[in-house]
Amino acid sequence: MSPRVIRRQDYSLSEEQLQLSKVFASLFERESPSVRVRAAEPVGFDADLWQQLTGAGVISMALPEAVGGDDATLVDLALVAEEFGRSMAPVPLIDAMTAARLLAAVGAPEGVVRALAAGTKTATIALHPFHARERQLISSGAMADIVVGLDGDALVMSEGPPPAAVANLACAPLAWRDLSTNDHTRSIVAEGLAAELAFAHAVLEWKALMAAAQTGIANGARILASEYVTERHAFGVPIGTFQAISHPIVDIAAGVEGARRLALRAAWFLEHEPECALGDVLMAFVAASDVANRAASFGIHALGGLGFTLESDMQLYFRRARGWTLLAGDPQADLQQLGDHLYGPEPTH
Amino acid sequence: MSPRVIRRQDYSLSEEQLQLSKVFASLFERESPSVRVRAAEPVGFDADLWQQLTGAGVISMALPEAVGGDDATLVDLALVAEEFGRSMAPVPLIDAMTAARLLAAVGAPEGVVRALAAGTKTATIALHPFHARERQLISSGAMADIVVGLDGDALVMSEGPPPAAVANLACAPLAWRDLSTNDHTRSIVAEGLAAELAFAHAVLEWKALMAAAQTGIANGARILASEYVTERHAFGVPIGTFQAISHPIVDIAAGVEGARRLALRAAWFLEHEPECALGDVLMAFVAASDVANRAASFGIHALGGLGFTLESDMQLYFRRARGWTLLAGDPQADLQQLGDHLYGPEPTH
Amino acid sequence: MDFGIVELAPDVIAFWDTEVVPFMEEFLSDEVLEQERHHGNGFVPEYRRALGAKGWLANATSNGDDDTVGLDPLRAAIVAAEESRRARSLFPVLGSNDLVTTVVNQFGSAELREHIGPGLRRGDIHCCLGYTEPDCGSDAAAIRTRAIRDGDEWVINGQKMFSTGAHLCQYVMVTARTNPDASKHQSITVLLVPLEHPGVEVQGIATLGGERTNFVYLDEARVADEYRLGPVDQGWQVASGSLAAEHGMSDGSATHSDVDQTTVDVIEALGRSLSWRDEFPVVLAAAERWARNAQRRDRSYEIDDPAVRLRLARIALDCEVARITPDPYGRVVASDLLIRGTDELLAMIGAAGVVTAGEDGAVADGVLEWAHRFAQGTSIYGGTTDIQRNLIAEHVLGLPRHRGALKR
Amino acid sequence: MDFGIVELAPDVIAFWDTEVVPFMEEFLSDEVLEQERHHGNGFVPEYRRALGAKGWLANATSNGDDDTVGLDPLRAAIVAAEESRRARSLFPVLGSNDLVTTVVNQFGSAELREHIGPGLRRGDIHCCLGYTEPDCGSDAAAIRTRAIRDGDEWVINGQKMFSTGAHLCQYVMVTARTNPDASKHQSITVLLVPLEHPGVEVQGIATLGGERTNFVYLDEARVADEYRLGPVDQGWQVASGSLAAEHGMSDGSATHSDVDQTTVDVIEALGRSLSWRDEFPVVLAAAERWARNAQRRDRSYEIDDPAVRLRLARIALDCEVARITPDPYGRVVASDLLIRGTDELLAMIGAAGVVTAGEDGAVADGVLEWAHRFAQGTSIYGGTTDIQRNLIAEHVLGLPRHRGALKR
Repeated sequence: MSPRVIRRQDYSLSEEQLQLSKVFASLFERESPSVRVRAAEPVGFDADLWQQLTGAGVISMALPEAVGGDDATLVDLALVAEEFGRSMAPVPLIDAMTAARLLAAVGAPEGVVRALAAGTKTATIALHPFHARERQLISSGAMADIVVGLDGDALVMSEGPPPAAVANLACAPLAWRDLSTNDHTRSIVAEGLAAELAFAHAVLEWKALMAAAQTGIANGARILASEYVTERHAFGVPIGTFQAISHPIVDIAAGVEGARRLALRAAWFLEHEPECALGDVLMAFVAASDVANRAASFGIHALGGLGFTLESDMQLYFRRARGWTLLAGDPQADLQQLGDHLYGPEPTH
Repeated sequence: MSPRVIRRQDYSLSEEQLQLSKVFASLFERESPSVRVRAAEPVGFDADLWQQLTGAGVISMALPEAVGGDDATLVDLALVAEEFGRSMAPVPLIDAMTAARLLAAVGAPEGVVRALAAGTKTATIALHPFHARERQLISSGAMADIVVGLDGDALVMSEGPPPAAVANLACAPLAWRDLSTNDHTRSIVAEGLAAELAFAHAVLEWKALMAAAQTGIANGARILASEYVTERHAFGVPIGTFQAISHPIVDIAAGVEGARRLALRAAWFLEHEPECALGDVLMAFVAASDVANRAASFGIHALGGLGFTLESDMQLYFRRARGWTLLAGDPQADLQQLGDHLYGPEPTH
Repeated sequence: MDFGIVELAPDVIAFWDTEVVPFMEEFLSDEVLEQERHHGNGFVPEYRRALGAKGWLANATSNGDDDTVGLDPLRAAIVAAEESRRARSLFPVLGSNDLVTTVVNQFGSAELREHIGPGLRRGDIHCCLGYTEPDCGSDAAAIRTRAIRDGDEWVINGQKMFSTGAHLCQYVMVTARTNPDASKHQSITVLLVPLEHPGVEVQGIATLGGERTNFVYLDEARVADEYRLGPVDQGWQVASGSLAAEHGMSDGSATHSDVDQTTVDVIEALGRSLSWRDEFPVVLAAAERWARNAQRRDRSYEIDDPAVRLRLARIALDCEVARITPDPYGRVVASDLLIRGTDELLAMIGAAGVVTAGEDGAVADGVLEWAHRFAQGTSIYGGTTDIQRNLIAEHVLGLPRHRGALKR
Repeated sequence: MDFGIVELAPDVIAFWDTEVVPFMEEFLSDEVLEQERHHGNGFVPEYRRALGAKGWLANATSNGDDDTVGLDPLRAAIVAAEESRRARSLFPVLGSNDLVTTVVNQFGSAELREHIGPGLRRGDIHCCLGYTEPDCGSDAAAIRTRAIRDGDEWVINGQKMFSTGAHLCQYVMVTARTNPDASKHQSITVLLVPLEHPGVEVQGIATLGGERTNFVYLDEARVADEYRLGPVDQGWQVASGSLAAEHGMSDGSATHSDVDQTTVDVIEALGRSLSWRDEFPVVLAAAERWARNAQRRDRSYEIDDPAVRLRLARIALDCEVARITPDPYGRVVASDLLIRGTDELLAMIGAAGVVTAGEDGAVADGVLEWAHRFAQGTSIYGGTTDIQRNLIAEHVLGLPRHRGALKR
């Protein structure tokens, strides 16, 4: 007997979604050219730009109307994340969105959530559960006012001045934190299964949005490489005429298309059927991380010696392609989780 | 303190070795052209050719002088195996060599060993230890008079008419056998640790020789592809001028060089310092299997539609590249063994 | 963007259960499929005829001259899903029929349309392609087959290769050189040649994937001028232009005389049978079946080992990427990943993986052993992936034109 | 074929223990190496000078005019082994000196040989290369730098890029266009330009790998004709021909005017520093160190996990293949596998892997984070791997010549 289930396979974007994507593309292009990305290094945070963006509503759009937000869908947020990735804007967009949504979802004090929505405070999320006396490297941990994370079955939040930044491959504002220590800065915002589920969902949101951002990185690197190899000549012809250059670029473009579909579909399922989203999120995250890495690595090769200098924007992509995704840990762990999910005796979530 | 150990890194072949290689290259080229390889399919055994080769001493050369052999080194045998692989001769060369050497090494009845040396009988080896009532697929099992294998700590031998062949990817004379059943055809040739060590050593010999054979396959496929792409024209030029064709061929040639060095070095260590050989054998086996597979797969692509027809010799390489090595099991198991050997708490052998 | 479950009206469910399922069980019975698996004909004529009789070929014929009403998209999806569920890795319908139908509708003479149109729509006329020759594959305009006008007829000499299905078709659509003096792209004419005509001989070619394809030898073969498709010497444009709207490859600046257009169009038009998207799930499912059922010595199953699940997951991801990557990239990606994935899955199984379907001890019905061979053809059939990458680089990504394409 | 352990005579052991080890501890002290790691100068001048003072640079100078006795191969191997053991991923000697020395010995005027020969042999004159320009990398004959004869001098204008070590060297060996009317390969002259001369300016370029390289700007820079290396307008042949015997790439039919010969020679001559064979073991060892010392929550070590050992084994195999694959393939293989391997190792470590050397929580001294960046340059420096593949295809495998190489 056939299962008699047919799902729509509609990857098209609505007019509004296309418009949103376009608006953010030009916003990031205008406000975060590579010279600004560079200027924010090595810490990787531009407070003025962040204020500007939160002022424009990038966090509030991601929050429910009840707390003054615009209740955008995750597909919308993924489209924004994609353009964010392409611009590499030195702001904690995905961390702050995810943490704010998590805090709003578990009913954190309204004052906190409203401050996040308004951009007067910034929160980030510790992507791995804490264990006794075990610190972890927190994305945006060196600039966020609030860190939210899971300790046992408690969702905890710590507020206070951020610790010192740790220099890193991604030029991101990372810092070590340990929320398992119950000091005066720490408070519990939710407990039990609800807390664990909300945290797990937030990590999936982070991964789906990061997947979208990585397709943006991959696409940006691919376009930069394409432009260069069209202009640059060797042996009397543009080097883009050589298959050793053009074919890898085609493969990267193909990878971008596939990863983008996966990322947007993962966001759709997280929004509409979150119980069916796990496999798609993991796939999107691994595929996007992979293609971004390939795109930037080959991009350096395509740009030749120039690509390997710090003058080149390609190295900006390269550092973030590996650096950003690794914050969630070894991608093979995501593949293992996918394997356990698809083929394991028990569901993992 | 420095370890103060310097090893020679001399990969060069002696005049005699070069000569040996050349003699077998022309022998196989003359006696086993692809038309003969094809004619022996699907079973993959040509009794006349085998009689001719054993008559010429291919087994006796591999045996100690004490039993009437020529006591060739394993490096010599690897050179022969390489040419064997390149020709894809439909004979059980590696299986018979390995099994005969194993039987000679453990002091099997002299009559048996002399019969193997003379080519009046052929032995093969079951590459995995037997377990109760568990049959395994035996390379050359469908034509060999004798199968030798390990059952517990007993090295056992079974003599008798071979079972029916099982059609397979490699077009090799495979058959299912179970030596764990103690019937009248079975006898014990050695027991205890000595039997286990001799068996383990024989499996390593088989893998080193198969690695050499696979470099022969890879090289044969690479040369066939090179010739074709030099002749075949598209868009007014030989297709070998396109980097999408030439660069993969370069990578395959590079892989052949590396795998060949590993295979010959593995044979050298098995001969001279067998206690140091495990890592090299595993590396050689995995690397050679990989490059042969890549060479034949890309070879089919390079030959285009023609390469995909059964008329093409490339598909002969393709079937044996994967088919022969898989008889020893999943190559990832070899990599795992390598990892345990290099990084594990205890040595595996 | 919508991946929601389609709510099926009662009549649609009834259509599915009472029409489609029994139809497939009848015309794609285990016996029929086993026959096709064994002979590798490349399609099942009886099945296509049955589809035509039902009016379910309407997708291909809705451009026709009569008023056949096709299936609505939902019902068409149901038919496709059930076909694929039963046929698994086999292609019971020959994709080239759609291409020929489109060309005949657009370029065929009134007589020809009348003569074969109904048969094409009914599914009892089958057509194969005769574009490729032994000396020209990727460079499809470099054909040597010649056709010379003799009164109202064309006299054709040459040979075609890789005409899959020719031994079961009534027609082959060939490209032939009709003007020795004009340029490579201004001297080709397309002709629909009845395979039963004298001077036409079909000879089988066995392939590594087990499917039979064919040579079509043309020795003073004659065909009336009404079997010509499009203007004389404009065959390149016919073969390419007829499908310009569908190929999804043009950046607007590409012309119909584009050297590689035919290849693109053939790829696109053969549609499902050359997208290599349906095989991968079948292969992966076979490996999963093996992993769930194969017991190790300690009585655990292969799938209980996290390392096995990791390998399967890696390939499941590739399989999904291959399935969803849009055209024109999809086919390149699907071919690459299928080749890599089948090899990895076969290796995972180990020694017993090499045993051929139907033999003692074959694993998962021998699907992996077969798929490993089959996969190799996917980077070749319908124009190599190299050519497709050239086309994408130039027409989609706007990279400078590869020299190979410049020199004609 | 012999991989046996070399028996070391007592005097050789004494040489190793009492000469080489203390020498390395002095001149490649932790402090020196830390400095080089920090500044990324590309070489350590003091170390090279000390080698020269010992007579241990003799490999490079044995073709010279005096009777310096070099190290025997065994002692040379010991020096190399100890250098590599201490320097790990750093290159304390600038490979370009060997190339310049060879060219000076073969083509230099008697005055020049006398002037700089002893300094080169003593290791207190250091030379870098000036072949590459902003607009020409792979196509090394397409230089724009010009030199015009003015009496006994040459007046040079142009800019060179990727002159590693220029800020610490006394000379740069440049290629300059000296004949605007002749063909690309018949119009280049090689000049050894003192970097202290007026009109020569060195400006640093920071690279992703952390190493500094340089622009060398030449603005009406003047150099006496005695600094010319080889005949006027025959510089292409000088740069390529001088090393023809060593490059291992010629199939006998290649001529010295081969378009890509310079690239080949540069690759070969830079020797150790561009073979990318020494970095991989260092990177792998760092990952192994991590795996042996990193504890998981259950107190087991990473290396106790078979999956970790499997990943390490896969990369150990790549590392060994990279180490032993002979030239001319070796460099291509080593670069490919290093890029893939470092990325996989970095990923294996997870989040903490991204922390830079010297920072709180850096894993295995930050070697992997560095190596991941560094590896990207290996497919570019000294001519891209694409160009090297073209050369191998044509000269070693005899494949038809790629169009790119035909069109000059």
